[in-house]
Amino acid sequence: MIPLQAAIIGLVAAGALAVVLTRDLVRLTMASSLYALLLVVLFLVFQAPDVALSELVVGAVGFPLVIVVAVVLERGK
Amino acid sequence: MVLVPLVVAIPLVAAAALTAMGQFLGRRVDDLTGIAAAVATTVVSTMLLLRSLDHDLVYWFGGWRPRHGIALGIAFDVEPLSAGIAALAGALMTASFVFAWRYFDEVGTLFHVLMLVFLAAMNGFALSGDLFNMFVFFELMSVCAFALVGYAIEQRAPLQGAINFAVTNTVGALLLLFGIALVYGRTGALNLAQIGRALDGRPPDGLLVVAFALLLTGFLVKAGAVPFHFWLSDAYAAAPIPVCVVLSGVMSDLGLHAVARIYWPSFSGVFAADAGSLRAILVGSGVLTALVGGTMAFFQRDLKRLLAFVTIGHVGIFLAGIGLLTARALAGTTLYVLADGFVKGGLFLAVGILLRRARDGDELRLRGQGGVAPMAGVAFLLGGLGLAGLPPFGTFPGSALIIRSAGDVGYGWLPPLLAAASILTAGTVLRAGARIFLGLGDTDDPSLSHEPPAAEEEPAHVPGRVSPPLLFGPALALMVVGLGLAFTPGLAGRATQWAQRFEDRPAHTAELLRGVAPRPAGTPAFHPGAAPYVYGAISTVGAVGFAFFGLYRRRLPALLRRVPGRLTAGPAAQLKALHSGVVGDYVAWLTFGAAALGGLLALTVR
Amino acid sequence: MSRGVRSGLFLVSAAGLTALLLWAVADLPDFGHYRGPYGKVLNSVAVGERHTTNVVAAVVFDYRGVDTMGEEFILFASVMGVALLLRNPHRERRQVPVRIQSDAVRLAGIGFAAGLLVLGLYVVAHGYLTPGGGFQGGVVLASAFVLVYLAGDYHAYRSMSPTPAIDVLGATGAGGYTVVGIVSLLLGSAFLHNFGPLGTTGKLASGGSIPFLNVASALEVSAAFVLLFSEFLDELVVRPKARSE
Amino acid sequence: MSYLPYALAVWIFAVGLYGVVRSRNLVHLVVCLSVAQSSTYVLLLSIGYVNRGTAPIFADVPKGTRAVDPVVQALTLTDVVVSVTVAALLLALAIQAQRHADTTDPDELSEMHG
Repeated sequence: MIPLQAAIIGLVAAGALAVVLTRDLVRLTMASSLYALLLVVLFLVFQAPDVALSELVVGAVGFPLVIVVAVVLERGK
Repeated sequence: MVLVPLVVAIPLVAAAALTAMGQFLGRRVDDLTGIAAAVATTVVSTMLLLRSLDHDLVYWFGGWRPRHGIALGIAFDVEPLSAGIAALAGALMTASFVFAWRYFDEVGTLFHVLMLVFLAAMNGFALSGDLFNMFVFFELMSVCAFALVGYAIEQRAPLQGAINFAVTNTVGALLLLFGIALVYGRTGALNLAQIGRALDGRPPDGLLVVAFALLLTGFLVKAGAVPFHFWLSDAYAAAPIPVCVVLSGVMSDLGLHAVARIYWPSFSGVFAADAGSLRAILVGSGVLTALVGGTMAFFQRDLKRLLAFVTIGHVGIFLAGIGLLTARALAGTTLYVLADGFVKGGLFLAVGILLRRARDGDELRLRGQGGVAPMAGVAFLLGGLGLAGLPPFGTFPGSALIIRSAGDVGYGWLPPLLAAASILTAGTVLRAGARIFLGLGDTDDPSLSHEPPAAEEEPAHVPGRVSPPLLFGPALALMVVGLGLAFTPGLAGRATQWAQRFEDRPAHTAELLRGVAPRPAGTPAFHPGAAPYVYGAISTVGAVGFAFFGLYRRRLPALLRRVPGRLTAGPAAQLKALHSGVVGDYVAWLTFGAAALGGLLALTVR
Repeated sequence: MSRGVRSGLFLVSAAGLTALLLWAVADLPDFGHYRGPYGKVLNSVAVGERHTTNVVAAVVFDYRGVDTMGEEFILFASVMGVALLLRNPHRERRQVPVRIQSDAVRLAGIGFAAGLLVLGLYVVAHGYLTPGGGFQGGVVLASAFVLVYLAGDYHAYRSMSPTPAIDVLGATGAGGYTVVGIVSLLLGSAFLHNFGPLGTTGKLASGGSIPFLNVASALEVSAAFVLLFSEFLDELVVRPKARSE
Repeated sequence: MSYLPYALAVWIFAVGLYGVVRSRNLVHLVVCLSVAQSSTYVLLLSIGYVNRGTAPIFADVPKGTRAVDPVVQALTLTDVVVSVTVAALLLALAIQAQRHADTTDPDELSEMHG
């Protein structure tokens, strides 16, 4: 265990909590994409570049997807 | 041998081809492709069953045979019990496609494509000998089924059913994967036999206990055992009939089969000393599931939801059967699952006939209206008797094996409880049949759950009536196969032999990892003796009696009616209230079940 | 159940489950001291046997290729499922306003899209040499299409991604993966058995049939994501809000 | 300290599940579900990690270099795809819930019960 690993582990732990506690949809999308980026860093630290790249592209794609849906839903109200 | 991958490849290629070319070909191509692919897959599964009678067919994908006992690739491990369930999946899928002729024109090829991928997923899940590969097929089943359940998306019930199904099963899959990761961390293996060998020789510790509990939880969520069952009644009640046939007839049972598939090769060694407590836990939750399912079925008037709870009730019976942890009970459970799958499929199709002809699926509103489809009434009668286990038909050989096995391990109290459960489920089906087709019973019964909305099952644009053979054929064919399966000569004995091979861990490990053929074993003869006939007769007579109780309960003399009524009203209302339809509640129960299962195992395993 | 009762049940159960999980992970090998045989063996043999420098890719497309076939079809089925769930039987359409963006935005968007296209192709092509591969590259390729939407207008996006054609591409990808497996069967070996020359380690044309599977999954993944986007964007752009029931 | 990455996985799982149970909005529920699923990525990758090991990619490294477990990475890749697909399906259902049931609160979607 090196300090870098401990630090990113702490950040991911906090990020997960932040996502779950966010109720506002626009903030939720921001929080979840930030969380995805934290995971990318964690995976790189864990020597898993393939998984990191996967998470990166999914995060980059999932982010707008969630926005789109959130907007549709908000508009429907 | 070359046939093994085809049970997955045929439906997948058919699905892809249908997607690519379906839009350029004429109409009916989707129906014909679906039927042809399902029939071909069923034939292949049956051939696999026949070829694996004496030894397992172990198929290493990519040709990656194990080196020095270490599996590099993924194996399908085909033996008769699993191949039988794969064949059941194919046969039910065929019946569904025939029944669904012109049913789903509105959505083009989408329905057929999803059903075909679903079939491939069930076959892969039934046959895979690799823990993570099972997870992949588990998820493939899920993804197809979520969408299929939500087919009638403009109504609220399918929305609720699909959402509850998707969320709970995803959480279940998550627990399953957590367990897989723990097992991999301990053994460095994913092949089931290799895991078993790696775990040998050390007593179980916290990791193994929890990992096994998590794997069990994942599979029991799919099967719908209490308290993981809540999603099932919502999903099956909302799915289109052709989907229900497959979900209820085989997918639930696959979850239980998976429990046996992982327990015997991987965990039966390390938990050998704790088999007693494991048996108590599994049989206990099985009995609970059977009684909850049967009781809830009684309170339904929506026929699809009624059959959904019947499914849960029978899942409980099977869980108790597999949980006895004997070869005889495993053989019995598998035979029971096969016959029962055909019978439940036939019953759902009978409801589908009513939905098409009478445009309703509500027991009370349909009272005396069964004349529009008398053949569906025949299916109801046969189905009710089949569920009850009327000797010597249908499910009888299976239940006979379970009854005898319960005696073998000192669980003499189990058969009466299982008989009670089948009285509840079969009696309820007979009640519905008698009310609809014979016009018996009261026109109203306030203790039954809410009135379902008028059916919109049939797409409005289906022109005219479907020709009777297409409408009635599948239901009756399933019933005949289900009830007739019992007459295969020597079936109970052969099945016991296969189950013994299934449970012989050292021989199985040697066969899988080193290619050593098992020693040929003699077929034990099975004479059911008198007890199973007595239980079969009791549950049949009991089911008929219970059906009349359900029909004329309110005409009983006041004394007989009031006191028990008052005693049971409260608990019944509470039990019904638990099935709240809210997904948050269901996930809370799922968490509770996982914790309880893990806690019980932790407390009892040494 | 009331929300209070539900929360109570959940908190008690989750506390128990969490305790069990913490108990279980304590018995795992210490972090960083993993010694499991499976990965170790593959790390030592895969490069020599498969001439691919990325062992993860060798596991994904060869040793555990069936998992990946399942994965491709999970994606395939979910796209079909989303199409089923979001289908529009009543043909509700409304006029889509043509969105006029400044020429500079368009130009930048198209430039970026072209860049993403190249990047995606690169990630796909080198998947079995360096990190990346069919899945990651496929998603990047799909996002190039989406950029066209963001920078330009809906019509341009839809004319570039007509659903039937993309359907065919996706089905070819997913079906193609299976067909490669069947070709192995026809050649007399096991399903998905690697065939073709293994080539020189570290070169693009290496790894036997792995490149075929890689391209097949890239096709399926990019088609799947384009379709997913189209379905959801249709919700946003084409459909009116709630139907009057 | 060597326990920390595993504890992180358990923490993410518990937090995500809490979000699922308490959620009042389907979009939020889907996001929480994918958070919970990310716990399995963390668990798998931490199990396969080897101190001072490189990624299992042997392009420019001498033969015999110590590397982390490649299998868990392959499993995680599959898991990521599964997570995306389930999220996509649930979001489609969320859109239809808004359209046909006029709500995105999972607590208000209970049509059938009892």
